[in-house]
Amino acid sequence: MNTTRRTVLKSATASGVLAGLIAAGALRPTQVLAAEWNKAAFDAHDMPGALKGIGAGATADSKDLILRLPDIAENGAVVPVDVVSTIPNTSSIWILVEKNPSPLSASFDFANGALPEVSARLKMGQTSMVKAVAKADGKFYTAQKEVKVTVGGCGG
Amino acid sequence: MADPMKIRAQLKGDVAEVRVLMAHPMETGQRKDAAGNTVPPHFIQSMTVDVGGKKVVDGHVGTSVSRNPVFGFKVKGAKVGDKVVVSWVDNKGDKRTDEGAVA
Amino acid sequence: MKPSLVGALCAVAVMGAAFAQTPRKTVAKPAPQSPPVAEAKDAATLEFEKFRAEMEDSNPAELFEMKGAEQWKTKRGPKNVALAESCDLGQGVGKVEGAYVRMPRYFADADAVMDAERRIVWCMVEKQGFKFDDIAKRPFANETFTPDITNLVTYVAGKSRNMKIDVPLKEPKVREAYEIGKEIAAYRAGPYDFSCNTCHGTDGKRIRMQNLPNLSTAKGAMSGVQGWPGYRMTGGVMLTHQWRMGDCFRQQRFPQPKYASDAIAYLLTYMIGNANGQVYKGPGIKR
Amino acid sequence: MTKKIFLAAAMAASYLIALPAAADGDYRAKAIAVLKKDFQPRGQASLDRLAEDGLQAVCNRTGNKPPEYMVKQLEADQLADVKYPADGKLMGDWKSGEKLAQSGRGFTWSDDPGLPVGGNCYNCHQISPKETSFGTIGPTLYQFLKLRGTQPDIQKYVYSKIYNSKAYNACSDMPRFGHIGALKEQQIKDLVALLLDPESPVNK
Repeated sequence: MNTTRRTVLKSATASGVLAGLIAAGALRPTQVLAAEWNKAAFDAHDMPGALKGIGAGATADSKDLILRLPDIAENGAVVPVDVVSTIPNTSSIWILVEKNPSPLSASFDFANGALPEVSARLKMGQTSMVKAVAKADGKFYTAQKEVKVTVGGCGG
Repeated sequence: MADPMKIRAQLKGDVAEVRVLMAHPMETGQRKDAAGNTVPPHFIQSMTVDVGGKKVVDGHVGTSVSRNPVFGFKVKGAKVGDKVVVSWVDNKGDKRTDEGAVA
Repeated sequence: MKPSLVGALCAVAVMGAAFAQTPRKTVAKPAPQSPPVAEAKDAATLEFEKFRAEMEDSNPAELFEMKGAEQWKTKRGPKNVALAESCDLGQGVGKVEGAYVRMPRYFADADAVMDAERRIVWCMVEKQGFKFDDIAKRPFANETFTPDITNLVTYVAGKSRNMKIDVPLKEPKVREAYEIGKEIAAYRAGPYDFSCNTCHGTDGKRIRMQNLPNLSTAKGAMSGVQGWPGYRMTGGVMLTHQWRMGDCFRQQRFPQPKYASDAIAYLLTYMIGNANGQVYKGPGIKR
Repeated sequence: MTKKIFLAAAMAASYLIALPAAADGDYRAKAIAVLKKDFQPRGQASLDRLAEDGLQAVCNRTGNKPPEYMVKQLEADQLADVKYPADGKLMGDWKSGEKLAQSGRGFTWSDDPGLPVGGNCYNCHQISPKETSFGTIGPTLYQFLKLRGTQPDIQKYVYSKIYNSKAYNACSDMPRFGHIGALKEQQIKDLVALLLDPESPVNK
């Protein structure tokens, strides 16, 4: 565990030391936190590309992966989403919006007692399928639901 | 400097419901300002949640998470008084760490 | 359009002119139509409401509330004074609890009826030494900027969460503000002949899909109060009642009301006064 | 001017003089003074918009319910103001009408005064069944031809109603689109077609 890292981060935030390190290239921002930001997956412009980016080659739909979303979004700028996995040993969850310019919205790895579930708010530019992917024991499971968007959320 | 987060962690049974509000523009890089100029992307990329000194969530985020993001998590085995620490870093290297406690 | 702003005599002169035209053959007036169907809640509205509680429970408005709390306590402005040690919102200096639901009210020190935002601006000017014109230059939030006053109003509003609206309408000055506000709401003018009441004077109407509260009823007035100040999902900005009133006048095709003016304070006295006795749930979230 | 009209005007005058003191106290006058003091021009929205014209003045003073004898005269006066097309044709193209009906822009301080003004129709009316986002301040206009098409002079009525709604309902909520110059002759024709053309989705 990283109490030390956290202490460093906190004191650095106050003193600006860390910013100096980042500027000097000694410490890239993403390295402060654990895993790398998955550029290939987040930059992918379509669903297959994003799924490939996260390593989910073969997936299977699962009713044990619950995706709660409105049928119609009140406002595409803020679409509430809950994902809950009851698949044993779920270690990670991804949320993707098929028709967004970059479909991958977020990924979460769970450890140390965190239940494999998350709630978040998404931007949706248009009516689209929203997909949740869960990883358990090395296998990928999916659930999806269409959300109708009448007021788009990407144009500001 | 980034504005503080708001962290709430409520114990229900032995599960702590952690909710985090983050102040961040989450610019997609596609929006145009009033003058018609494209606003460059500016968004949180990574976040971690620690409860009781252990990292429980390691998250990564793209541009399609809403402005001023809201996240909710559940952590089993937490106790009242456990410290909750949330950190984020964005694509420009701006960052923020805030603390709360399980209530 | 002839300027006939004040008094009945002026209006009579205009009236005379209107009547001086030669009448023409009237075209047959078709029978009145059956009323529209759309009173019942549509599927979309029901779907939005399912997620309302969740949206309100985790509302980014809290971020602005938190910032406002900090600014309320901090010594600021040319006079380096904190609002917490100088500003009386009607409940005593520095006392914030319950202040929001008891405004607009009459403040003798300012000799004016003031809504919450106007009162805080007054304190910023009189106690902290800020210039009114500087605040009024950019009074509302946009996608890249949130004025301090918005944070402060949101904080003060949050301190009246779950309290009953209690505008002191028995005070004569407040009563007068209410009556004038009622007249402002009814006043039709401009290219489209609109008043506030054109849209907000009847139950069960909507513009496009947007429901329109009837501000003359207790229930309708409350829905004009509930959720303000509000975090607006479009653009992700925090906006106040002052902004809301101004934007209504924009859509009414009127000129712009001045920031923190009598006109807005009186209109708010009318609307919030009509909501008296109902429970305010704090800063909200808006489409 | 006939004697009858003169009489009506005189009666209206006395009515208006009597009314404010009786019903409004002086709050109305105070409200107008406050509006005058507390508004500023912005964009195309100049301060003269705060002034009432004759019709607005009557509606404002009577709670939008003028006495019957005044209503008749007001409506006749508003109808007299309608200018009909020189070619006598009142029907245009319903497709253009539909586009116009969709647009809600125009006349606000944030609208560019150089751009064309919309009809604002869907803000308040159900029209084509394809548009499900419609307002309910005004009556539904769906199936207009079927419901209203048998009325005599229906084209003329619709044209006049859009041109000046107050010709048929003195204190109608609806703007006077032709009277204020918001919609031009061809645009009003296109809206007439939207409601009355058998090919329009309104009548399908």
